[in-house]
This record gives sequence, structure tokens and C-alpha cells, in this order.
Amino acid sequence: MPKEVTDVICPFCGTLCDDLIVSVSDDNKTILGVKNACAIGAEKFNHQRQPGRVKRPRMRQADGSYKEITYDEAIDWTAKMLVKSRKTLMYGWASTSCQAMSIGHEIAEKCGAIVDNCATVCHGSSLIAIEDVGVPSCTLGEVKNRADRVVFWGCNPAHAHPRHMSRYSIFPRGFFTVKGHKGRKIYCVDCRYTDTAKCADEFIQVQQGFDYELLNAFRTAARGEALPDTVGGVPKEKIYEIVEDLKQARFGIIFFGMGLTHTMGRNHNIDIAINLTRDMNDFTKFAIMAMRGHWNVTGSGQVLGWQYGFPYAVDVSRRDQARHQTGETTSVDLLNRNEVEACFYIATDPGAHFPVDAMISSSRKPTVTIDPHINCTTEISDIHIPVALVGVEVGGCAYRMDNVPIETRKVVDPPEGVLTDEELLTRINKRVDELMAKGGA
Amino acid sequence: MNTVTLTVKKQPELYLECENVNTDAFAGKKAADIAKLGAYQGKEILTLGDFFTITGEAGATAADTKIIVNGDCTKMKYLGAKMTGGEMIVNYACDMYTGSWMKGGKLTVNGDVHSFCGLALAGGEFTINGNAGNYLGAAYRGDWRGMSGGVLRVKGNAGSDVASFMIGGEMIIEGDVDIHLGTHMEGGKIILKGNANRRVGGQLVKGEIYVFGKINVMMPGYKPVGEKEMEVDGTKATFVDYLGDLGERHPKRKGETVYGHLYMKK
Amino acid sequence: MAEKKITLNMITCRTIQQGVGMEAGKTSQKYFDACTVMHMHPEDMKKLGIWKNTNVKVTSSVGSVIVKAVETREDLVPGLAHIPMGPWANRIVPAYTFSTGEPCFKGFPVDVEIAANARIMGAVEVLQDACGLIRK
Amino acid sequence: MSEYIIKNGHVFDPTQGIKGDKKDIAVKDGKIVDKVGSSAKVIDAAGKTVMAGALEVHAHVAGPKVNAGRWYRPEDKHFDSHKKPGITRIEGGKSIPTVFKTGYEYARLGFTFAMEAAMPPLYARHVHEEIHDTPIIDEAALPVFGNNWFILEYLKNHEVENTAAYIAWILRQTKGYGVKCVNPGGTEAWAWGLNCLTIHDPVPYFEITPAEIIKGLIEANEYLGLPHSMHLHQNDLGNPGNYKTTIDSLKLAEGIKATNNFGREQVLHSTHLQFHAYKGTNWGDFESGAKEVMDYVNKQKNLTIDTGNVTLDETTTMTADGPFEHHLHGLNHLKWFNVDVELETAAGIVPFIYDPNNAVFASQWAVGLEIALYAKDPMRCFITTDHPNAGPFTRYPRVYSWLMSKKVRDERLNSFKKADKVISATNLANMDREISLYELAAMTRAGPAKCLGLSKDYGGLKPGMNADIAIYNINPDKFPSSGPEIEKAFANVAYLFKSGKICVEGGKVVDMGHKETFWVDAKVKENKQVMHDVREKFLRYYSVNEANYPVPESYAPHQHIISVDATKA
Repeated sequence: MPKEVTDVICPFCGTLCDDLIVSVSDDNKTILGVKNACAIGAEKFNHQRQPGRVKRPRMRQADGSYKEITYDEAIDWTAKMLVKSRKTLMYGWASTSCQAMSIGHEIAEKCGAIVDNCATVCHGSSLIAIEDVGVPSCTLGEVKNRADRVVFWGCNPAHAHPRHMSRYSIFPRGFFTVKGHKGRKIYCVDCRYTDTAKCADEFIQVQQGFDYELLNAFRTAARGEALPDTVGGVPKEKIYEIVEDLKQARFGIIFFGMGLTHTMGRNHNIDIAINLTRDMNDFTKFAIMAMRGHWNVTGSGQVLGWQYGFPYAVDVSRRDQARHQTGETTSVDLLNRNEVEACFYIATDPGAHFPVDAMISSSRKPTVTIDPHINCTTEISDIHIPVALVGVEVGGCAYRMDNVPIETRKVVDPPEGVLTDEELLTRINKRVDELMAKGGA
Repeated sequence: MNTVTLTVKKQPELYLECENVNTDAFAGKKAADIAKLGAYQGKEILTLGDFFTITGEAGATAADTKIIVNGDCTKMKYLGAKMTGGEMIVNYACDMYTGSWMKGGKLTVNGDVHSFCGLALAGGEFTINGNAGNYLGAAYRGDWRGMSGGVLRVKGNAGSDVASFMIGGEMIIEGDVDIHLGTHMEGGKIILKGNANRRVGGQLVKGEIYVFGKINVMMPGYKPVGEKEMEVDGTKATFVDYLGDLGERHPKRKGETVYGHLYMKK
Repeated sequence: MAEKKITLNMITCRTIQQGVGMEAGKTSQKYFDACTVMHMHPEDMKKLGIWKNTNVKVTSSVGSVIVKAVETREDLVPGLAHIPMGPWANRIVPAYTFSTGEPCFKGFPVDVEIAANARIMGAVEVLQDACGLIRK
Repeated sequence: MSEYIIKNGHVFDPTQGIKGDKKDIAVKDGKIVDKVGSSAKVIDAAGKTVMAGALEVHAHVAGPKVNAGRWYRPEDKHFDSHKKPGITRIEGGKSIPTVFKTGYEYARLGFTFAMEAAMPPLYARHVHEEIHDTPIIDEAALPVFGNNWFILEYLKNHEVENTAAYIAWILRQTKGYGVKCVNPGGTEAWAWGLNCLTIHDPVPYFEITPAEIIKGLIEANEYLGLPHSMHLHQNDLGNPGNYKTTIDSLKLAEGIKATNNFGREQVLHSTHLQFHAYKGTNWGDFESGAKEVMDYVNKQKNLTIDTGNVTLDETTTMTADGPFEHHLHGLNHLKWFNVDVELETAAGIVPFIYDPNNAVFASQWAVGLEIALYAKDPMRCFITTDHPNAGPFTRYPRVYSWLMSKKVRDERLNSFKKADKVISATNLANMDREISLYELAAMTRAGPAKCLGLSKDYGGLKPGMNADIAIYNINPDKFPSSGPEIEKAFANVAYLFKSGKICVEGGKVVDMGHKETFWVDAKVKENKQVMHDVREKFLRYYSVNEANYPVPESYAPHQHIISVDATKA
């Protein structure tokens, strides 16, 4: 008899939908179907049962092909690499649990590494901005229950966070928002007429790369000062009109995404959007939130935060102090500048998501990649260690984009003999201890 | 004033953290003692003697000490950082944090510097006879207290995010800058002899920026209020006075709102 | 007379197809189909002298990649082009971060040329090729 | 487990009335015992001070806002992150230390327990993740209730039983310890950008006043008979003239008697009173209201308070009083962090520099000390810095030095740039009292333990109690006279025993102990109404499912569960 697991947490994006229903074969081995998930979330569960999944570690050989090795061999190789390297990049963490991260940090502190997470190429800019000017924000339930003005700026939840609009931001009826979508005015600011823009009541097309100037114009307009005729392609009349309408909100929210974090000026685009939000709080209540993408990337920032005091790009390479400087201790900069000697990737795929020059630099260093599946990075690594899928085959804590933590659920067993991230890292940690007790690799 | 000369004899394989290469760390030490000062290369703890030939000896205090560094320093961080007095000359390009958190003395780099140099400069003179990278004279991440004093001069170009969160002191860039000059500035003076790409004086509360060249795109929050004849860093010219950033908060003094000024040379 | 080469402003973004493809597997057909395309404005296609679904060579300051030029329902303005994020887009994304950690994923100039008969590489291949890991 | 005998120390223990007598303390199996065998390890405490481990009654040490404060202030630890030799991890952060530093530093100061003062229920899992990672010290957390929609709806109709049942449910879901109430009604108003500045301001939409919330929560707390009383952060924090609202709020407890099996006598704990004891109408004519407030507190036996001493440092303010932080940001313009939490609460953070050159900040410093010095019963007045709001807890030794030495205190007072203004705005210059070691033991050990309902096992050195013991290098016969000496003596214990194990020796952490998470399991009669309301609210208004709301067992591997039976209430 297949059974249904309810209240399952989706392991894909930062929306962390926690209402999935997964049907599972009675031997706990196979996922038969997923309800409530978006197309991407459903695919994540479906991929679990795909044939041909790698179940044992693999090592690259001289001819470029990979041969299967044991977990013990892979663990030994990894531990030796970490102990030997004078400075290692330990990047990823977004698709694993907070419990696993803690063990990883212990290894980093022992071996001398930099711990960086996917924010570094995603919402790192947002974190810089928050470090600089703070952020007035809220939980997603506040948006559902109160928001009557919603601005999507440089983000496209229709594609990147498919259930965001129905669960929290556009359509749901909440306590003070009984009319749902009808009671909300939706704005979308983007350089493209995205599918999200199509859901908006008003689309403001900004010239690519002019968000900072446009946000500056919004702030200037909010103070009643004069503006040039157009800013970033938007006529000043429109700017005044929107700002006046935003002031009429009872509870307004700005959601922003990589349209701001990746565009020229990066952190400054978010910085000034936060300052606009702050200004709007002189008139009414306003909040702003980053559309965090990669599942538990927020959790990595939290754990690094409480253990070291920095949200990403944490440099414990000297082992006697923790430091953080985006632009120096961030993965892409470290690779660009060849500042590290070895690479340890876990729960992400920089090979697909880092610019090629960074990956060329990476491919010339000893590299270990820990990931449930074959991906671009595994295929340029010395070792690929497969692990159980967090949130599917093993539970663990993950943080939503609004920093709300949720303990995720295991729905099926991992393939036989496949370790979880926690188990694997614990064993690497132990092997590192043994090697260091013996005085190095 | 006693002089210590450092000559690079070995290049680091990774980057070398030279937080002990400054007049304060050297003060009171002879060459042999200086050679024993630590320098991290990743997790490896080495000594300055491993990388430099060291001659001469330091004065009793930082103020009595002069340091000359010869040889390729492009992989050396923190040169002259946190120094409080004396003099230091680096005759080559150097890496990050050069002259950062400097409180006094004179630091000259005869070459380029990388990013995060002159961070939160509080006093002294820092001259770069080459180009500078990003975040020159800016605040450390999260801090609202950027450059607060001293004079920072760049003969060449500088990168982006120059003088962010500046609250005092004077910075002169003789070449061009990229985006974001004087963002969040709340005091002090920036003189830009060349051109700026975009975003000059964004979110500026207080302070003065002088631009001799062109700005590709002007911030919408600036408005011209008149012209002024001025002598700026030895050049007499007419400048158009822009008030701004009008999108930002501004303090009041005796009932009058205090704006920042962006002076564009005509 | 159509030009042989046009210059566009490139952005790389997520799409839902790219998301689905990613979860289906980096070596899956779904991922390949989702990420080996370049969204272009019809006017730019006309300018370049191509019909939709033509392979093009896209070159930035750091490298080149072959992708297929397509139209999109998410309208672009003329002059703006989009390749969904992935190893193909990243073959041309400049790694320079302005000391912020974030490379130039959005807003960098590219040259686009017709490459109708050029083959589009696979996800792993496009990366291994750049890293010099493919044995010829 | 090893046995120890601590010999010849000067013991200070208010639970037994021991005032510095030389007395041996025996330790066995984690407890204090009458005697131990001859093989017991001898700790020579001659010329030293022996007290129970201290209990922190109110600090922000774990959870979402604490952590936001950490990571959004890299500048708070850029030059302050170090690893000490030994078994410890890297320790960072001045005003908001990392979890490792938090555990180590409390232990070095002689603390064995800390209460996280504000846990948003929705973020309880985060709070417990941090508590889990904080070494050595026992911890507990108080969920916040003062702006929770369930509470507002129940108390609007004065439904105390439903309120109690809901509190019991939340304590179980969140592994919480008691009832915290922050700016009652004001934080809900803040969701619309508004506030409640007096206890009679109506809460928008909910048709209830802060006074009704405060009183109702006190009653529900006593209905349940929880170990700790209602723990209140009052309305109108930090504003001149607020002492009236403070006294008005305290009066709400009049006539209510403590009902519990834990030896607790108060029904209301009023926290960081320093911030609530201001006279005047603006920052220009600002004056201390400590005397007025403390005169009232001294009279009312069913109240306890903690001080919230300003330490004159750069720090980070953080509170569930969202509107206050917005107000503060308007004053100092430093980076403002805010989170509104659906159906429950909010929180704000702003860095703050208590510059001693500023007459207001220096006066706040004086007000905090006055509160402690006016307290007639040290068992009802506890020393805190409302960490990190008035200053980091790592400054406790300095606060002790000001309280224990008039000379040290006056030196500070007289060296303020605007000393005259401070002296005229406050009463401190005229106060001669010096807190004794015995009183300090009451204010930091026996008192907080009793207030938290833990006096059976904690806060004293009676045989049978938990062996949490701090030994300081202080000879009471030669009590240090200078500020730095006093600070040094309190900053690093000679020994810290946690549950009978030596965790700190000579100021160095030598063992991570066996930290426990305390929480209260209150059993109530089955309440269909409340369970129906819970289901309804999760279905319609929460953004997480009810099944994903509780804190899983694995987050608190070493639980110390205090059971309360309120089924017969």
C-alpha cells in the first residue's frame, strides 16, 4: 500500500513551501507522486528515483574517466587534501541542512579554510547592503495578512519562486486582506516584461542598469523634490504618481531579486531600495525582502552568523580568527586571484553557476565535490562523493527567505549505503583529527 | 629617524599577510628582530625574514621609523596598515589593505594598489603614485565610519566605491574613477581631476565633491543652484554648484537644512 | 542588407524551464533545451539577418559560446538579450566582481554572429572544454 | 563522576544566610553534598570568594534578532575575533558575541544559566539551534505573548482559561520557559506603523488595551502556576516622563498573589527598569525617576525587577519593541533592522553608542545604578545590562565595580564631560550605598533563581542543590579598591563548576560541561476551543503548517523539563 507523507517541505527554493504531499512506496524506497509542488519542486522529487544515479564515490583518473572508489578512500583523500592545503575554499552549503553546516565549519576551523555559500553569486549584494544600512522586513505571513501594495523589483517569482505569488504575495486572502488580489495593488519594475510583470497591475520598464538612479528618483520624489524629465526611461510624472500611491499603502512590501543584485552597482541597488523602504516608514508601514533563491542558503548565513558573526565569505583560513570581506574572501574573487590551494564543494554546482574564468582556476586545484547527483562541477573534480538528498532522503533544518527555520522531512530512504551529508562530514572530520594527531597528511 | 629597508627575496606562493610591516610593528626593533615577526600565508605561519632581506634598524617609536620596501609586493596584503606615525615607502605595486586604518605618518606607494586600501583612514598622508583599486578610502563592511581624516592622493585612476561612507579628511584622485564615488558620504572632501563613470554622490548626506572632468550619468537627486569661482587643489576655475543628494536625509543647523555639494568644473 | 555582427547588452537570469531542467539533472535534455538558448528581440534578429531557432556565436570580453537564438514570451527591448543561467551563459559572463563577490551576470556587452551550422556543446562538455579537460 | 571538596573559601550564600564565613563545600555526582570521601579532589579556596553559579535573568543571547545583530554588524568583530589556546573555538563579537563566545564568557564570569529574554514562537527552532550550539551554560527562552493575536482575542473578553491553555500549548511547541510580554499592544500597532505609549492606548483593530493584556497575562500565568512570573518589558520604553506609565503598569499586579509550587513570590517581573524610570518631558529636561519607581517597587512584595545598566559602550540595541527601534533609528540614523512576525510579534535592531560625553547617556548610566542602589531587597532586584541593549554582558564586572565601590562610581561620575548636568539630573552623587558581596550573591544568584522558580536546585550552595559553583580570586577581607582590580577579579573565575564538573579554571575554559535546555511543560485540561482556534489560524493566516511549527526533540538533546500540572486549576 503506498502511503502519503504530509506537510513535506520542498527542497528547491527559498520559499520553502511546507504543504507538499508525497506518496511513497510501502518499502520506503520510491517516490510515487508529489502533490502541491511547483514544476521545479516536483522535478526535484522525481529526480530521486531516476535510474543511473551514482551511489558510490568516484575518482578521476589520468585519462579523464572516473572510477568508483569506496567511501573510506574518498574520505581519506578529502581529509588529506584539507590538511595539506594551506588555504581551502569550502563553498556551497545551500542544499544541505544546518546540522551538516556546523560540522563543516568545525572542519574549516581546523584545516584553515574559507566557508562561503551561494549568496556569494546571488544575494550576497543584498547581505552587503544590509550590513551597510540594515533592513526593515517581515515574515511572509505578514505580507499575506496585511500587504495592500506589493512591488516586485528585478525579480521574477513566476519563474524563480513559482508558488510565492499564490502562497504569500499576490493572490492569498489573509486576516486584513480578505479580498486577496483585488485588495492589493501590484507593481513590477523590470527591464523585461516578465511573466511576473504580466500579473502586476502596473509594469514599470526600467532601462537595464538604471535601477539605482530610478530608486534615487523615487526617494527624491518622496521628499517632494524636483526630478529630471525621465529617469532610467521612466517619465517623472509616473514616478511621482507611484510614490504618492505607495504612501497611501497601509502595509507595503518590496520584493527584489537578482535584477538588483546582479546589475551594475549590485549592493548599492539594494542599499537604496532599503533606504526607500525606510523613507516610506515615515508615511506608513513598509517592508522589503530579498527573494532568496537557493533553498537553505539563508540557513548557511544564519549558522555562520551565530558561529562567526558573518553571513557568508567567512575566512577562518588562519585558524586563529574569523574574517569577512566581500571582494576578498568571496569565492569568485578567491578563484579569480588564485588565493586558495584546494576546493571543497558541497551541495551546489559552481561549475554551472560561476563564470568560466573562476572555474578554470578551480579546475587546476585539487577538488572534491559532494553532491547527490552528477553535475557540471563533479565532472571537473578529482573526487565526487554522492550523498543522500536533504529534504527528501534525510531531514534537517532549513531557513526560508524570511529567515523562518523549518525542520524538513525525510520521505524515503536514501539508496542503500549512500551516506548523508552529516554522516559524511562527521567521518571526514574524524579522519582530519586522526591525520592532524599524526602531524599532518 | 632610523631607516629599515626590506627587499623581497622570495615571492609568496599564496598571498602574504604583512600586518607586521608597518612603523608601529617595527618600532624599537633591530633587523634580526624584525625578521622574526610573523606573517601568515594561509594557515602557515612564517616570518618576514623568510620573504625579505632586512637591513637597518627602526627608531624607538613609530614616528622615528622609516621603512623602505623594494621588490615585487603584488601578493602582499596589509602593508602599512594601522600605522600611526613615521614614514613608509613601497617601491612597487601592492595588494589589498595597504594603508588601511592608518592613523598618522606618511605612506607612499610607487606603484598600483589593489582594493580596500586606505580603508577608514583616520590621519596621515597616503600617496599612491599609480592606480588604485576598488573601495579606496571606504569604510569596512557594515561600518558607517569611513575615511575620517588625513589626506589620500592617487596619481592615477581609482576603481569603484571610492570614499564610501567618508566622514572627514581629503581625497584627491588625479585620474578617473569607475562607479559609485562618495556614496553615503557624510563629511570630508573629494577632488576628482578626471572623469567619473556613474553614480557620483549617491545617498550623500553631507560633504563636498569636486569633479574636473565629466560624469557619464548624473544622479537625479542633484540640482544646480549657481556657480562659484574657486581654487581647488591648485587650480582656479568656475564650478557649477549642485545640491544633493535630495533623495537623502539631511541634518539641520540653526533651522537650515545642510546639503551636500557637488561642484562640476565648467 | 543585414549586418553580420551585432552588439547586444546581455543579461543572464533564471527561468522556470532552467529550474526544472536543473532538477532533472545537469546532463538532462530538459536542462540542455532550457539553457542553450538566447532570447532576442525580433528586431535584433532582423538586424542580424536570422530567423528564430538559428544557432549563433555569442562573444563577450571573456569568451564565446554557441547557443540558439529564440524569441521569448517575456518581452525584451531591442538591444537586450538573455541567456538563462547555466554553464553556457557562464562561458561569457565576465568574472570581474567590482570587489563585491558578484560577477557581471547582468549587463555586459556581447557580439552576436550567425553560426547556423555550429554545434552546441553539452553542459559538462562546455565546462570541461573551457577547463582544457577534454582529451582531443 | 569525580568528587571535590572546596576548602577554606569565603562562602556567600543568601539561601543559607552565609555571609563570607569560611566553609568547605563538598561536591559529588554533580550535586552539593554534606561530605565526600577522602579521595575527593581538594580545591584550595583560601582567600577566595565562593558563590553559587550566577543566573542571568534577562539577556538577548540566542535567536533571530540576536543573530541578525551579529551578521549585519561585521564591524562589531572585524578586529575582535580570536581563538584562545586550548579546546575553545574562535570567539568573535564585542556587543553581540557569537554563540561560542557567549557560552565561554558567561562561564568565565561565573554564570551557569542564561535566560534568552524574547523568543518569537515562529522562530523558536532558530532560538533552540543557537542554544544547542552555546557551550557550557544552561539556557532557557521566554516566548513572547504580549502582541500575539490569540492572546489579544482571548483577553479582549478576559478569557483567562483559554489564554492559559494557549500559553501551555505554545510552551510545549516552542520548548519555552514562561510568559514574556514586550510593549503589550504596541508591537501589534507597529505592524501598521503605530504604537501604544500608555497602558490605556487602544490596540488598532483588536479593541483591547495594554493594561488588559498585562493583567490578563499575569492572571493566566498564575492560573498555570508556572515557575517564573509574567516577565514584562513595559510600554513607552526609553522616553522622558515614562516613569508614570511604569508605575501604572506595576500597579496592575496589586492584589494578585503568586500561585505556584516553586517558591516564587512575585507575580510580575519588570525588566530593564532603567529604561522605564525617566522623568522630564524631553531630552533637555530629562531627569532620573529611579527613586519614584523604586519607592513603589520596594513597597510591593509581589514584584521583582532587573536593572538594565548602561555600560557606556558602543553596543547594539535589539528588542521586540519594534516601534522603539524605529524611533531610535530616527535619533541616531544608524542602520535599522526590523522584522514583523506574523500573528505574534516584531523585532528591531539599531547599533548604539552610549557616549559618556553625552549628558543623557551618562544620566542613563546613573539611573541604572540608582535602581540597584535604591533596592531594599536584593532578592527582588537583579543586575542586568539587558544584554546587549544597555551594554554587553561581558561588562558585568565593571557594573559590579560601580555598585560595590562609591569611590569607583564617583570617579566615573565626576569625570563625565557634563558631570554637573548629570549630577543635577540624577541622585547618584548623594548615594553612599555600596553593594556587599552577600548582596551581590542575592542579586545575581539566589534572587534570580527564586524569581525563575529554580530556587530548589540553583542559586545556592545547600547540600542537595546542583553543583554550579563560581570561585573568584577575591579576598573579602582585602576587597580590591580600584575599578580595574574589581573588574579583573570578577572577569575570570578561579574555578567554575557546572553540575559538578570544572569547566573553567584560572579563567581558561577546560571543559564544555553538559549544557541543558530548560523548558516548562504545563498540563492543562483539554481545551477544544483553543485547539480549534489553533487549527483555524494555521489554515488561514500562518505561512507554515501547524505540523511544522513545533521544535523537534533533536534541537534540545539535553532537556531539563519542569512539569506543571494545571489541570485542577
